[in-house]
Parts: sequence; C-alpha cells; structure tokens
Amino acid sequence: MSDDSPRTVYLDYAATTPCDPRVVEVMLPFFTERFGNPNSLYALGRDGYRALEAARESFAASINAASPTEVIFTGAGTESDNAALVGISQAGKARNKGSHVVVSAFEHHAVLEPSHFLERNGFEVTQVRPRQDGIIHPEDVEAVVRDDTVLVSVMHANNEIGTVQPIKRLAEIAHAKDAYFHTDAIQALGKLAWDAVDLGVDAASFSAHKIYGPKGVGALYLKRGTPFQPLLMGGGQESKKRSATQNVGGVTAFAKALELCDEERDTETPRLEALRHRVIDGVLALPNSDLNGARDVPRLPGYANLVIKGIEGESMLLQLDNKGIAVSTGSACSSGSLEPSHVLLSIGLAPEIAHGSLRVTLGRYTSEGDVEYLLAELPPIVERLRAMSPVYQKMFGSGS
Amino acid sequence: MSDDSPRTVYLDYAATTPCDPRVVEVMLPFFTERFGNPNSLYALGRDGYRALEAARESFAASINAASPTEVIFTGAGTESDNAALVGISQAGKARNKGSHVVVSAFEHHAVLEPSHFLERNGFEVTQVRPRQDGIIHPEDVEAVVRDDTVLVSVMHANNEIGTVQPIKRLAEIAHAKDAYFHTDAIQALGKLAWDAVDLGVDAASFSAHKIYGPKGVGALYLKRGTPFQPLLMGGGQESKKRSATQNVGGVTAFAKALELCDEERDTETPRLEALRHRVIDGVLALPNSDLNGARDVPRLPGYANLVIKGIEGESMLLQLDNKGIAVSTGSACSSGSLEPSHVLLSIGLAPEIAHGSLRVTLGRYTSEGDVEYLLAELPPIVERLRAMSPVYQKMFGSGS
Amino acid sequence: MLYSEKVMDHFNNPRNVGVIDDADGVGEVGNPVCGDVMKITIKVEDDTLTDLKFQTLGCGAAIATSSIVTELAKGMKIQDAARITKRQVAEELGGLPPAKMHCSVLATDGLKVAIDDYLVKNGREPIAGEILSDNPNFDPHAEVADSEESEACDL
Amino acid sequence: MLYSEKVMDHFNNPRNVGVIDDADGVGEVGNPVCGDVMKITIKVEDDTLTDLKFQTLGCGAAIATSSIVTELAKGMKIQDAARITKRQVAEELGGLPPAKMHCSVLATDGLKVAIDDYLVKNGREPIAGEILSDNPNFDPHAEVADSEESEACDL
Ligand SMILES: Cc1ncc(COP(=O)(O)O)c(C=O)c1O
Ligand SMILES: Cc1ncc(COP(=O)(O)O)c(C=O)c1O
Repeated sequence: MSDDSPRTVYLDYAATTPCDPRVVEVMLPFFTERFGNPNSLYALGRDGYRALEAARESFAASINAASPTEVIFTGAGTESDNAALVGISQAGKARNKGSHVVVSAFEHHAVLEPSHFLERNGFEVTQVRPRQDGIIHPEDVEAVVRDDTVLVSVMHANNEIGTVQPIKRLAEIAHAKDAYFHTDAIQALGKLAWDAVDLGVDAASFSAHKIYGPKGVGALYLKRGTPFQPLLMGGGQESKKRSATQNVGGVTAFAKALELCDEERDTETPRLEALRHRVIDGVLALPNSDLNGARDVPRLPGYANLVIKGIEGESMLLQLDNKGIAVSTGSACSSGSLEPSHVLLSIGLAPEIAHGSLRVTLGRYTSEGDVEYLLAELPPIVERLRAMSPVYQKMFGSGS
Repeated sequence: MSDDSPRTVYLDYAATTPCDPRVVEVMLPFFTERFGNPNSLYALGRDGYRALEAARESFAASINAASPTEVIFTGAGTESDNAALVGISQAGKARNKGSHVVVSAFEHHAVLEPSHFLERNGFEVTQVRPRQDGIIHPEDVEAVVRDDTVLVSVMHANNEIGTVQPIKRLAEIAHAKDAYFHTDAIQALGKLAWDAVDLGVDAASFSAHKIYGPKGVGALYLKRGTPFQPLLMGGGQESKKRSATQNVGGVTAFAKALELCDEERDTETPRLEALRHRVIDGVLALPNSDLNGARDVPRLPGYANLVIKGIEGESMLLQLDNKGIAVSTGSACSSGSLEPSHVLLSIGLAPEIAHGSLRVTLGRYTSEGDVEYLLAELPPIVERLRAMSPVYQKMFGSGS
Repeated sequence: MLYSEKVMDHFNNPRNVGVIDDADGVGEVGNPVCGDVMKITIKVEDDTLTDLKFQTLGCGAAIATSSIVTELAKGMKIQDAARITKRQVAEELGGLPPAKMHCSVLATDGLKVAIDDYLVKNGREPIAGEILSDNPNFDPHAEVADSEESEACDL
Repeated sequence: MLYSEKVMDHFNNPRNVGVIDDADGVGEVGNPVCGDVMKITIKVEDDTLTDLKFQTLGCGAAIATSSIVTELAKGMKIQDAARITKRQVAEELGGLPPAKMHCSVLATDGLKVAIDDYLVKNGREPIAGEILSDNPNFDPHAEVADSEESEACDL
C-alpha cells in the first residue's frame, strides 16, 4: 500500500474474501499438471474425475447431504440462485405444482431478479417482508403460502445485516403446503454449521468466494427428487443438471475452503462475535447512530450493520478508504442507483436514514487492532461530514 | 506418471488445455492479494475494477470489438452459448423479429440443447447439415433462412473434426434476412486471427480453458445493439448482462492467454499444420482408415479426426492410454450414450464407422516426438483389436 | 466505477466549504430522501460572484462537483455562472462515472437557485429558472435511469 | 466414469479370447451399428461347460464382461450358466459405471444364445430363451436410457 494509506484494514468480508493460502495450495496443481477434462476417459481425465468427485464427497459430507449426487457445482452463487428459482419453479409447475412463488423482500438480487423473471413468465410472486428485527417471521410466511405455491425461497443469512432466518421452521411451513423450499445460504455457509437434513430444505445455494475460496465457483444443493430444469444446457455434466466443463481446481478449492471453515468454526465464532460486539458498541457511541436488525436475534458472528444519521454512506466509505479501511454501505450512491439498500428499507428504515448505513463484516484475518483502528478513525470522519451537511443540525439537533 | 506409462503424450487439446505457466503467473496475485470485489468502492475494489476492465480492453482489442463493453465475461463456454441462443432469440422475438432459429446440425451440445429448449418454448428450429467435407455451405443456409428468422448460429470451427466454417458469408446471409448471427468460436479463438468486425457477427462465444487459460471462465461478444436477455440475473454486473461477482483473476488470465496465442500464432500455425499432416498420413497408412472431413477445406491447424474401421473407439482409446497417450473418440461408449458422435453422423458416416473414430488434437506442448510415439503405438493396438473382433474379417475383408 | 484524481482531490479537500453569513443569495437543492442536499451561499458585486461557499450532504461526486462549481463560478458574471452546465462541471473534473452524472446537476442547480434568489431579493427578474438543469423540467434525479453503464450493486 | 481395477485387468488381459473351431455351441449377439458385437463359442460335456472362447468388438466394459463371463461359466452346468445375470457379472468385476451396465447384458446374452444353440443342435429344448437378458423382451440396449448418472459427452 502507498504511503498515504499506512495500513490496510479489510472489513468487507461479506462482499468477498481473500483465498486462504491453504486453499490456493490445493488448487494450484490443477492449472498446469492435473488439467485433464474430468469427462475424458484416459488417465489425466480420470484423475480429474476423481478429484471432482472427491470434492463433491467432501462438500456433501460437510453439508450433510444424503448423497454426493445432491451437490451440483456451478460457476457462481448467482448461478445457483438463478438455477434454483427458475429451475425448480418451472419444473415444479410442469408437475402441476402450481405457479405461485414466495420470496422474502430482502433477498439478494440474485434471487429477486429471477423472481421478477418468473413474474414476467406466468408466475405469481409474493414477497414476505422481514420485521424490524431483521427476521422473516414464520407466521408471516404461513400467511401467504398457498395450495398452489410451488416454491418458497428465503435466504439463510442476510448479506447486509447478517441476521439468520429460522430456515428449518420455514421449510416445514412450505412443505405443509407441498411447496419446495430453497435457501440462499451463500452468506451462511462456513459461518454456521450447515446441515441439509436438519434444515430440511430442498435446495440451497453456495458461493466459494465468500468463504476464502476462489471467485467464479458456486454450488447448488438439490435434494434428490426435487423437480429441476437445468439453467446451463449442453454436454450433460453434473448429472445433466449443469453443463460445462467442470472447474476441477476451483471445486477442489471450494471443498477445501469449506473444510477449513468447519475445522475452525468453534474457535472462530466466539472470536468474531466478541469483535462484532466491540464494533457495535464503538459505533453506537457516536450520537445519532443505530444498529440495524435487533441485537439479540441470531446473527452471523462477524456482521454488523449500523446507521450513522445525517451522513451519506459513500462519502463516509471513501473517507475511511483514505485511511486504508474497507467497509461497505447501503447508500444509493454506492451502487449507482437511486434507491438505498432494499434490505434496509425492508426492515423499515426511512431512505434518508438508510443512505447513512455502514456495513462492517469481519473475518478470518480481522484482528482486534483492526477493529480499534476503525473505531479510532471513524468519529472524526463522521464529525467532518456532519459539519459539512446543510441539514444535519436541522434534522438531528445538536449532537456530534 | 507410474512405471507402466513411461511417457505422457497429451493429444486432446480440443477437450481442454493445460494453463500456460505465464497465464498462471498473472492470475496468482488475485487469489490472496488483489482479491477485492471489483464492484466495491474502496482501493481494493477499485484495483479489481481496473484489472477487470484492463482484461476486457485487452480481450476486446484482440477480437477487434468496437468497444470493450461488447465483451461480457461469463463462467463457461457453455454459459456463453446458452446466453446467446436463448437471450438473443427471446429478446429478438420480443422485438417482433419472429421466432425461427437456424443452427447447424453439428453444433456442440451447448448450442443444440438450448435450441431444443427454444423449440419447447414456442420457437421453430431448423438444422442445417454440413456436407461430407465438414463444411456448412452458404447456399444450404440461404435455403432455410426466412423472413421470420431471428437467429442463425453456426460454429466457427467444429470441435470434433476441426473444419472452419465460412462465418463471414454466413453472417451476411443471416443479415440479408434481418436475422442476428451468433457463432460458437470456442474452438476457433486463439487458433485463428479472430476479428469481430471482419467476420461481421453479432455474437460469439469463447472459453478460456481451450486456449491455455483456466477452466470456468468464458466470454460472450455481443455487438452493441444486439437484443439480449441475460441468462444470469442479479446484482447487475457486466453492464447488467451477466450478474455474479466477476472472477477478476480468471478473466485476467483469459485475456493473457489470448494475448499469448496472438503473439505465437504465426509460428505456431505452420508448426501444428505440419504435425497434423504427419498424423493424418501416419494413420491413413493403416488399412481401412479414413479422414473425416475433406483434407483440403479450411481446418484448425492441429486437428485431425479419422476413422479406423472395425474398431470400437473406447477400447482403442484405453489401449492408447495404457501407453500414456491421451486422445478422444466419437464412439457411443466413450460418452455413455448409445449414439456415436452426432458430428460424424452429420457428415454422413454410418454409425458402425463412427464408433471407430479417433480425434487427435495437437497444441502448444506437442512435439514431433509425441506424434511419432502415437504413430508407433497405434498400429499394433489396432491390429490386436481387429483380431479380437468377431466381425472385422466379414465386414472389411482381409486388410490389417 | 472510478472517480478521477481531480474528483478525489475536490472530495478530499473541498474548496469553499461553509456558509457566508451575510450572503446576497442562497440556494438549497436536493432531498435527504435521495441522499443528497446542497446549500450554496453567494456574495455578488456588480453582478460578479465575489465569494461562494457550500455545504453538501452527499456522495463523493456530489461533494466534488459542489466544490468545483464554487471554484469555477468565483469571479464570473452571474449571467455566465447561471449557464454553467453539468457537462462543463464533469469535464472540469476529468469526467464522472455515468451513474454519477446526476450529481453534477445538483451543484449547478444549487448555484442557479442562489443566483435567482439574489436577483429576486434585489427586485430583478430571475434568469436561471428557465435554464435550470439545462432543461425546463427540472428533476435532478431523472437522468440515472437505466443506463447501460451503471454499476453492479448488492455484494 | 471410472472402471474398476478388475475391469481394467480383464480389458487389458482378456481371458479366453478366440474361437473354438469344433465348438458345440455358438452365440453371436449385438450389432456393429451400436458399436458392440460379441461372439462366444463353447464346448460342453455332460451339460458342463468345459471350454469357452469369445471375440468382442466393443468398449472396455464389453471386452471385460465377455472375458469374465467365460471365466465364470467355465466348469458350470449349462443350466446354471444360463442363469448368470448381468448384475452378477458386474459385481464380479467390482462394479460397472451405470452407463456401462448394458455391456454386461451383451456377455450374458451371448452365453445364453450359445447354450441354446448347443441344446437345439442336440435336439433338446432351449432353456435360455425365456431368461434372455434376465427379462423376456430382449433388448441389450434398452437400459442405458436417460440414467441420471450417465456421463457428459461432447468435449
Ligand atoms: C446472499 C447472497 N446471494 C447471492 C450472492 C451472489 O453470489 P456471487 O456473486 O458469487 O454470484 C451474494 C454475494 O454477492 C450474496 O451475498
Ligand atoms: C465448440 C464448443 N462449444 C462449447 C463448448 C463448451 O465449453 P465449456 O466446456 O467451457 O463450457 C466446447 C467445449 O467443451 C466446445 O468445444
């Protein structure tokens, strides 16, 4: 890093993670040596096939799938989400399951956009809003699931506020109406002990780059018997459920990344929780600040989302960046759109408040020092920006 | 390699290629250091963004796209093909372009399967057969393109026999009827000087692992103004045309791989052509053998596909594998299906002949010694298998 | 999406921040609901802008464009300053990401409103109204629309 | 798709290859159009298979299953040999990839046809006909169908 940013403090693990060096190590041989197409019959191909299936078995064992064939490797978390939403809904409809789909209002766009696609293609979609605590309450889902509901999709952990949803209960509610249940578990995987059988879901989406694996690698858990129509069609790889030459090194890396998360979760969880509490307490010490989502609901260990009122998030983010600190915000400007985060609006924040949100997500390489550095650098930045604001005094009185 | 395979001779470059070490080198920093999400605003994100756009510019320059925004990175060649077939046809139809689609009969399944998908969804699809020479003749396309044709898709180079199609002329024919033209250029890229403007196509698919880049990385050239409906929907990356966190390292590697092909093509082409002629002559020295596709048509430099009559391809492949030689075959058994290669059938081979096909594809690391080794090991294997056949004598007389 | 160096300079070291207490004209545009509000105060002598100060709640581009507008306009005749376009502002900053172009409207509009405020206070005809936002149907947020170039969100 | 070590052993070193010139029974099944043909010749004494030889045009599994069937059947009563199932053959080989299961039908069917040939030649009732392919509607290729487990093609 250059002189003007004396240290780099990455606090945006929800956006992406660096590869763990141990993950890179298992991936490397596949680029130049073990490069065989796993569908080829000769030795190099069989070697690739074995590696692919070993990754599948390891992944399946970690998520407690009934069989490795229930794990389909894809090219992105987005692809898994799209394939699940469109593939299960279309195939389910073809099996006379009806054409009503339920999604939560604070899903990632990788779920919301295909739900809109379904709406344009003969499906009816109902959005269930989370409550202010950041949780999709089972009774709110129960109220909208119908006899003609084919699919219910609720994310396991929200990527902006980190709240963890009662998936097991929600899946039961879907099943009581004979609907299938999908969960976008992209943020949950690795951070929570993830058990397909215990959760009782029919499908789940995962992405490697959120758990110290490479970008461009995803997976879809698809319980045997779940209706499905492939999104990628071609050579028939992945038991005909996802065509394209498999990224053997990438999925080997993904399986390894998951294995490392599993091994370290018991020590990592309390460590990150303690750091998260420190972040929350530290930021809440600023006047006119607030935590998004209730503090006492289930939450990913390293995720905190706060609003600092009277601030526009992008300018705060850029000022923190000047200090080498990487965080994210739900302001409209940060995404180049006009609306602030749909997630924050869905839990009841006013737009003018949502523009000032700060997401801090901690991970494997976050130290106490990193958190203290953030908490030292943030207050003067907030003060400066508030002083520059033409409306802060009017709106929020005399604080800060 | 183990003792029983004293050397490894990889002659299946059409199936996949090893990464060039120079490609791996440019990719490595992106795993652990330059890991930022290119959509993030802070320094690490901007670094990723710059790398992503640099790759796009380099790629666009190589294929002579009018603008880098015409290059969309994807997660596989199959994804590019699917996105082009479905996305252009659907969006074109919505623009009242009609619902007739033309594809060649020897497309890869990554094109054929989506064409069947379109058929199930309100489109009419016409297949144009190649002639025995392995070429899609312009007049045969002209004969079936109609006023309501929305898309014509013909592959640039066939992946099994390596014949190169008259894309420029075929695109003109499509355009004369106001139809869009897509080409699966996955096998052609890198091997032929590839020029979007000169070819005049509206869309083209590419895949990194066929040109010494990593698996799980693809690209779609989409000429500005071509109607398109995204296959992957979500966060809106790639100018909203392909959502999912971009694989920055992967696309950087892809651009580098293409650059290396461009640099080395002038020396590599004649070298591979000479080796290919040696392979063809050597195999044709076997009695009852034949070249697939005419010898004098345009052809990828390193591709040869032959039939060795009275042989089942998989057993030949496995025997060669015992000698450390990796090749492929279009026999039914090799793919676990009942039909031999649809490509070989499409150019008029009888199934019993197609089962005995041998595809030899040469590449960057193929030496003359490799070719001589193949030509030395092949004849005794053919002889042994023919001797074991209950029908060879009956069907092919006394040769070999 | 990348900001130019000049944008980052004006964002990090904004010129003319503050409020002129005895201002001759005041303009306030934008809306906290949209995440950006700009207030500009001006001093005018002989129809020349002798001083300008701004306060802005907004993103990097909103702050940088506010800053550069005050710099650009200082010493200008109000008749000329009222005609500063968002395109000029963007060019002056070495370009703005497409999705951020609307932010430069905020700054030029703020200045126009302040100039008209000055004119009206002095019993003169407003001049900026009809050229507000370079177009009659003023809506500083209308332009982002669904630009092909707009950026990804939702990481 | 992976072949077991035992399949590869029988493929690489097939037992009992050839033709018995003075065979008591001959069976030929399969079709070059489908890429596999098997011919088996047998010697029988006191209804016991004393020798078997085969020729096969086909994939690795077709050759390996032919080989193991000749080995399995040698010394068996024809009544028992006619009842060897494809499942037994696959198990004996340490399993076969799902897409290759139909190959083991070729070998067991070939043997059945040879046994019936022997019986009919000797003026006796054929016994294998009704148990051909372990099922009455003999079609050695019917099973591959669209198995979920089948492999990718078209590289
Ligand atoms: C909850 C959630 N779903 C889906 C995605 C999309 O994953 P990817 O970017 O790997 O396609 C992300 C991350 O971007 C996410 O956090
Ligand atoms: C012509 C052609 N099209 C499409 C594909 C599919 O590419 P990928 O396996 O990268 O998805 C291949 C290779 O497998 C190919 O050769």
